Amino acid sequence: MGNEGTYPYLLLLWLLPLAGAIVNWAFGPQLKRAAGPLGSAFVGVSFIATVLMWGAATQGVPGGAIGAHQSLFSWIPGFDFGLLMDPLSLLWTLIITGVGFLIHVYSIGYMDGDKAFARFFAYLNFFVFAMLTLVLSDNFVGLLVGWGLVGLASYFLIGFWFFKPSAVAAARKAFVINVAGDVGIMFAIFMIFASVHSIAYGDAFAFTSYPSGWLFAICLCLFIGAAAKSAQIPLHTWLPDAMEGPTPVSALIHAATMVTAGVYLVARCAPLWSHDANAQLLVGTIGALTALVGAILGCGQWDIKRILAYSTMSQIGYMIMGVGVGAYEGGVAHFFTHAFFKAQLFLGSGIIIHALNNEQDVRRMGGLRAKLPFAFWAMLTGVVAISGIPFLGAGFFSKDLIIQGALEHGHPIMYAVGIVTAGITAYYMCRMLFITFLGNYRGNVDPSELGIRHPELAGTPAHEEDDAHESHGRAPAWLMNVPVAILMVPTVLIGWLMFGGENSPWAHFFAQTFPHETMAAPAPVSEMFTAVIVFVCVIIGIAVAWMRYGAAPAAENAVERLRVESVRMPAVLTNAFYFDAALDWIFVRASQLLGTLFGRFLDPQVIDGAVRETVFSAQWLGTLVRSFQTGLMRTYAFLIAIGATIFMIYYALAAGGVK
Amino acid sequence: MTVNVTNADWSAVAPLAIVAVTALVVLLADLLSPKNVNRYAAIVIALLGLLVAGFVDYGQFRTGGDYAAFGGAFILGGFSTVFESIILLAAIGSVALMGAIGRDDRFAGTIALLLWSTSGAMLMAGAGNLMTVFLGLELLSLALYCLCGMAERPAARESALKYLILSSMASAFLVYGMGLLFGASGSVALADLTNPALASSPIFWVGAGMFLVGIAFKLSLVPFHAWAPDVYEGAPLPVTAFMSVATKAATLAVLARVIYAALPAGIGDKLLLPIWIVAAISMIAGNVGMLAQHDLKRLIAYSGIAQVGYILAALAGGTPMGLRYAIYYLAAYTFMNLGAFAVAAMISGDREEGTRLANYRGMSRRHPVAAAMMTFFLLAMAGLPPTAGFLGKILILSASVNAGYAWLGIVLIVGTAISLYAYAKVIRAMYQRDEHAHVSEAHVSVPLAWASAVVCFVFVIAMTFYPHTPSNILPLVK
Amino acid sequence: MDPMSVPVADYVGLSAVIFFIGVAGVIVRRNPLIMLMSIELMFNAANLLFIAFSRAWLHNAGHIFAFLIITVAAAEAAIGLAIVVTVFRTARHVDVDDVALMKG
Amino acid sequence: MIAFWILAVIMLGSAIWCISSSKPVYSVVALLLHFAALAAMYLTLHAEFLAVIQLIVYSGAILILFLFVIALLSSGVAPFSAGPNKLPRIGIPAVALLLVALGFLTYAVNHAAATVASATTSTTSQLGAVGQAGVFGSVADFGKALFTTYLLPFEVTALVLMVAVIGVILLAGDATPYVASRKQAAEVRREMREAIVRGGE
Amino acid sequence: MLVLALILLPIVVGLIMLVMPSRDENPVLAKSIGTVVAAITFVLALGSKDSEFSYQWLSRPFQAALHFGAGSISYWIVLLLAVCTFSAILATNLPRARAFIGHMLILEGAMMGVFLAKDLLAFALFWDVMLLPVFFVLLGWGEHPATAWRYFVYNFAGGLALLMATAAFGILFGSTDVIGRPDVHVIGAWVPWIFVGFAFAFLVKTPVWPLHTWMPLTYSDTPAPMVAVVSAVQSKAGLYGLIVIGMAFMPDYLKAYGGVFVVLGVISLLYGALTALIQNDAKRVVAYSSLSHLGLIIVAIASFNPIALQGAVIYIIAHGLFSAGIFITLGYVEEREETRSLVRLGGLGASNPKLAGALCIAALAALGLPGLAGFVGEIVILTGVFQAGYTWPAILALIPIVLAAAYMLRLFQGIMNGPQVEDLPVRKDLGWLEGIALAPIVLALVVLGVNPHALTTFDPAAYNATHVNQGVATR
Repeated sequence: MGNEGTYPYLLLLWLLPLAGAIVNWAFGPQLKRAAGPLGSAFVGVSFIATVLMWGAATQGVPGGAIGAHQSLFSWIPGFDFGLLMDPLSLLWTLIITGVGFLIHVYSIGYMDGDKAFARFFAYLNFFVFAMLTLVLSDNFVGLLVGWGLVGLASYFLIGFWFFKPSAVAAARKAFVINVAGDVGIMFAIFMIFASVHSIAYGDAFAFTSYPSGWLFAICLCLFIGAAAKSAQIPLHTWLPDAMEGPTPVSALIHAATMVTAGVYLVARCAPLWSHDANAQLLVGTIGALTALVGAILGCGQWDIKRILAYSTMSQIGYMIMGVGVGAYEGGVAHFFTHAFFKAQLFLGSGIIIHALNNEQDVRRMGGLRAKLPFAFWAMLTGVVAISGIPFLGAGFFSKDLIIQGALEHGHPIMYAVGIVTAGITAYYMCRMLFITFLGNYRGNVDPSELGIRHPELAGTPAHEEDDAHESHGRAPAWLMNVPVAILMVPTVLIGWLMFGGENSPWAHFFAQTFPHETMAAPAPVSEMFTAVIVFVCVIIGIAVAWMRYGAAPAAENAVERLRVESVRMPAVLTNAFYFDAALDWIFVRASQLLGTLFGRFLDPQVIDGAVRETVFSAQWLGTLVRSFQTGLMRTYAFLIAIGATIFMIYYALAAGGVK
Repeated sequence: MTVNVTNADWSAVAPLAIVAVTALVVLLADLLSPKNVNRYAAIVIALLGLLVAGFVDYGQFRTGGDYAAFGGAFILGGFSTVFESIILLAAIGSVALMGAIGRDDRFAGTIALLLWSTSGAMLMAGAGNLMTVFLGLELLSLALYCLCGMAERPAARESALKYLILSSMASAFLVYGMGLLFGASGSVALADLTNPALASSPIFWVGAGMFLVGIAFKLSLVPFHAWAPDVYEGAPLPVTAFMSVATKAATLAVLARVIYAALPAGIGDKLLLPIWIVAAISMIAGNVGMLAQHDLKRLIAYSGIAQVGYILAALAGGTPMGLRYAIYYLAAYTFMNLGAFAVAAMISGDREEGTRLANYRGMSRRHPVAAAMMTFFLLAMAGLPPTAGFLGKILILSASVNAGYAWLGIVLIVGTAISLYAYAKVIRAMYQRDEHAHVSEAHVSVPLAWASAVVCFVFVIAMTFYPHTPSNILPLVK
Repeated sequence: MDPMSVPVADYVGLSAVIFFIGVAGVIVRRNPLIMLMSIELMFNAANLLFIAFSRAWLHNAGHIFAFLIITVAAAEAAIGLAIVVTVFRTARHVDVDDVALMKG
Repeated sequence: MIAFWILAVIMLGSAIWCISSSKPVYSVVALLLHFAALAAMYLTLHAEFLAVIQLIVYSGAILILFLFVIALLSSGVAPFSAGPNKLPRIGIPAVALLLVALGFLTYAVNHAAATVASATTSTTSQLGAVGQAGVFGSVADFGKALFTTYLLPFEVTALVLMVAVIGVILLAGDATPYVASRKQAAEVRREMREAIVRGGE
Repeated sequence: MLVLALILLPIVVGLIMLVMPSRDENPVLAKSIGTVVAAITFVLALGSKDSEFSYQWLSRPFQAALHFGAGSISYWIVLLLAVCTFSAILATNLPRARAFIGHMLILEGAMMGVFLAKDLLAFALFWDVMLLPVFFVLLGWGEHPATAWRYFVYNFAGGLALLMATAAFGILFGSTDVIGRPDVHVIGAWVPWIFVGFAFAFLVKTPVWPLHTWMPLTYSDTPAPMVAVVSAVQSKAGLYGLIVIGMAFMPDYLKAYGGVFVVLGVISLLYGALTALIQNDAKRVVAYSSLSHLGLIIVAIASFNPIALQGAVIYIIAHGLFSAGIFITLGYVEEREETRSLVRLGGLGASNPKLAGALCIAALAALGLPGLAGFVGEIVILTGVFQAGYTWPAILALIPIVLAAAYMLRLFQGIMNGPQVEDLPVRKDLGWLEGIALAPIVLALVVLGVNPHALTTFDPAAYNATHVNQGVATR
């Protein structure tokens, strides 16, 4: 796949962020504030290199399809490594470097004045490198390497403020769950290697004679990885906690790029999935479920970043559903649009949080429209896009593709779920928007009146804010606004790429990428119809949100209403359907119990005790022998006599024997 | 039958004669020399005499002719010379440690007794008939009875008494057995014990049994071992050093000569089975006996019990290889023991603090080199590489396995495992770090003791990497 | 040669009995002197054996051996008595059971 | 024949008396009797020289030595009132075992006669009447063998005696009072106990 | 000849340092001498690829030679040993440094002998010698002497078994000069027992459940520099022996008992990981983690799969590197904070970023982070194991990887992250010497993690090939 060759641009765009990371890590203290621009520059150049690479990849490929492959080195026979640039990886690379660059620039402003300014950019660059490794690798092990490295980067960035116990815990949780995912991919690799004797995508996909059941097993294991990385049920619990990290991190890693790696993986392995209906069904179902659950949970959150986190989870659920059921273009398209608008939403919320000194609880906001008009418009466009209001935002097009695709591939239930979820999405996004920007500012209201029971659970506790940021606002505001402004453009417009069905530029771009299985039956309803239904649901959602939070009466006594809602919030929502508790009991507590049993009892008492006993028994034997040593001569004489007697008996008998 | 004695006969016994005469010279020198130097004069003369004897002995070994002197009473050969040399080594080693023993006015006599007992042991090494065996043994033992009592401690006298009575009892068994053997064979010559008719003679069997009882006592094999720990502990350090090697070496020489050359063909396995069994018991009992001992000499007594068991394991089956390996291990054992005693003597005062293991605690701080050497010798006894003890054990193992006595080899392995633990306890004491251990520490360090310790160290190492087992050592009786 | 009037086996049996009487003496008596005497008994039993057999064989090696044994026994007795004296010179009662410093 | 049995009975009786008498002096007397009977039995076995030696050396020298020592040790102290017996019940099993052993031994040697009788005799000299010269067991016969065939053992006896002489001199010269050394003994014992305690097991 | 220098140079220097009179301690001098010697040893080791030395030692009771030479596996282990010793000595900062460094050097030389030996007897000989320095260091520097005795009892039991098995081998087959000879392949009635003897020694040393209880105590009591070398290299002696002796000469029996080995290995994997999860002593966490990791290698060897073997060799080196790194770092932590308790420690990373970085990389390698050496070993091993048909072991072996992430992060975060602990002293960050000590290890971890191709030069076929059965020159 792809034509072999040496592509300097490829290596350049791949390794530049690494160089940036190393430079920032090694010379951080010397660089001081220059670290930010430097780090951004590395990624920016990498983006340019990507664009150039795009051109280079199209050269000399029949049909202008993109495909470039460069082999690097090999560990042992069968474990050969290389880089692959095809439409899929190109798309991801563009997002990673492009959106990544913008977020870098944003971070210069956002992280300005932080003690570990340079370290932050080192991590950020390192993440970009890791993500590029993930998407550019031409084999599963390379993918796994990238997979693990992005996990590490996210670990570092979530726990960036490592003096916060909550951040540390969140980071560890995220990492461990992701390692569980890695393990899944590892096992898939075992099965692939055992049957194909190679780890390259090409061989694995070209190979047809997998043992019966293995294909499903492989897909399942791969999807475990995907689910862990993309926060799919039930491995999603790390994502909301991951919001402990700085907001740009959430924007880049936990919205735009890393969490969509699962989508990439499934899309990349489309040939495998398209051969196994069960796997498709599984993935699609999980995706749909995640979308729904994420959306529902999104309705019950007060922390602005957690709301966005659950929405991310839900949106990725969409994507997974799309690629799962076989609507690969749709899923990938939603990743594409989502990258823009979700990044924008996060960055917008970042502006708010930044302005309110790390206040993240929407209940203590309100009426910010006047204070932060730019943020308002940024959020507004984002919400419009994510809610999928026809033709006004990118989200509409991609989401529509997925929902329609689900139906086309014969999954009506997922279809329904998709539509309902779209409505809920509109509801909770608008809820966030209205609570935040309409009404009056509630930041000066006493938390208890707002029903905030545990302020420390929401956002950064006030007392640690000094550790994080010595001073705000030294960096010019445009540093944060410009990237958001730039992002607005694709947020609004990019969806048109997907307009036009078969002959849209999007479909053309992916013409040779994905397998096209023939539909069992043409979709019962037309795409237009779907769009209408979705639109209706969305409108309902928005209306409800407006009535509850936006309308004048609601805005009047917002404090009281919010308090009531907080207090009345069903436990199921506040505890996020008890996923956390379940995982904790099933895995964490269980293994700790076993560990205690082994370490505190079995080791010292049983095993070691046995050995000690043998040693003591030797000593006991010693005392036995020495007990003959009474010191009395006559005892010794007696011993001799006994011995002699025994000798005599033996020899007398022996003599009798020989006679 | 009459024998006419020629010079050849006398030169055959030259080494032990030289030793015996040296004793007289020592006594004379003591009478003539002034009081303040006689101690060292005695030591120097004794060492010179022993060295000369050693050279003569080595010469005999090189010329290597086998010769039955005095009508077969003493049989010169590679066998006798090798054992004689080992005994001489023991004598040299212990004379070197004698610096601080006893009272001045009895010193020369002590040395003389040691030399005579040496000559007795050498006589046993070459003994060709029952009389010389008996006389050699008695000469060795009688002198040792006296030597044990040579210290100013009640323990010494007690050990002398115990040794005297028990050993005499054993000698009585031995000599009674000899009587029966004489009755069975009608001759006192070991050569006539090969008479096949004896294989079916009950007197012969019973006589051999009592003879072996005496031998087993001298080898301190369980259950005839009980005297050894007490006697070793009570006797003065150099005497113990000598006893622990010379007695065993000489007795082993007699036993080996009987096993290899003085039995009717074909009954060896059956006749000697009890010896192998007690050897096996000794390997285990000796090693477990070492646990929780508080005196070095006592510890070495127990270890000696086990070591003799190892050596017998090599002799089991009576293969020529076995004898060579046994001699190799005996030599290794000699050096290990003498080395350990030399180190103990280094740190001993007039009351032999150096043998009380309590005084070894934290020794690595006070005398690092001595501690290191002691560690080395103990590890050698335990049979850890890279020491001759290690190689010797492997040789013995091979011998016993090849001779069809694998079970002895297995017992050896078990015993070694136990002994490791026992020796390690001493080492542990030496390397314990408790500064507040108030031990009565005498800083007497005899230069000769140092010298012999170093020599033993060198030999134990050298024997490991140049393992030479003399080849022309098969014993003869005629 | 004329046969012995008494079969040698009887001499052997007699000497065996005496020998073991000596052994018993060593074990049961607590007086070192009597222990030494018992040992003398044992040696003499051996002597009897030698002489009886040398008569049976008409071979005087037995006589020589007996002579040696007598000599050694004498020496042994002398040394033994000396040691006993040094140990028990001023003891209240002469009892080997009191001589048990070293044990274990 | 008769002589043998008489002598045998005397020897056995005196031996048992020797080891069983409560006073060592009686034991010495019993031993004297035993040796005398033994000497007589030597004569019946044509060992005239040894019979004489037996009387001279044993009865004349060794037993006198014993008497001296008894006198020396019992001087001024209660004569051998047996102290507390440290192992009271050892005698019976001991004797029992020994009798068992004895039984086996005699069983074995009862088969011996044939062996010896049938063995080819390697005689050195003719048997003759006791006191006759040059016959088996005579002094001349004995001496010839001693100085030719068995020269080495004979020489070694010299060493043995020398050792005895020197050893006795060295040992008996010791004048350390035992009481004092008993204190010393207690001290040593205490030291050892402390050592064990400190040795920390 | 070069290999002889490799062995003797450290031992001789170490002995000299030991017997020097204990007055006028000069730790700096001792440390520099030790470092220089270790550095020289490393340079020699680099060049020892095809150097060989042989001296006929025994002709009776069997042929034995002091025969040393670097094989395809041992070359890398020797390099690892040299590096670890260098770093460890450089990182030493203890009372009575002279004696300690003397022990370190003796340990290095002895282990050189073990890994370079081409003669079973020499192997066994140096095996026992290599136990002594650790034993004495435990006695002299450890916290409780009881630990030293536990170490002694377990390992000398193993060493004894090894000696006896070697002797039996030589006695039965006439020669022990066989390591690395492809034509040797023994069968016979006694061979199972010989194999068991070898296996016992190897499994105790590795260690493998249930023979491991000496190990956590030893690792936590031994001073960090030495335990770094012990866990990094000494624990590999058993695996090395299993490959070059068990697999090379007695493949039939290794195959026959393969199931047992796999089971023990898997149990060790899970047992170690689970137990590491709840330890509060930082060093014990690592100790149990290496129980887990080495169990993986046992499984790899027992699986008899070429790929797994490749992985095993890679992982042997990788584990050596990261465990040495972690232990040395923990040593630094202990020096600074005077405690190892994860309960008390915390927040060190703020004041010691370099230290945190070093520990971080080592810990990440230990938890098998892709891109570092540990990952390569794990994935290659498990791929091979799975390919060999051991499906369930492969599946079970994946669980500890997740657990490893948990306990290694617990270790790292417990020490470096979280709020600063007030009552702990705040000391300065890594000095440049300490940095140099850690640099080679960290560097090697990264390089080998990216491309371990160099490590895969040896040919597994040479070890598990099935030749015609034949004894050595039979007597």
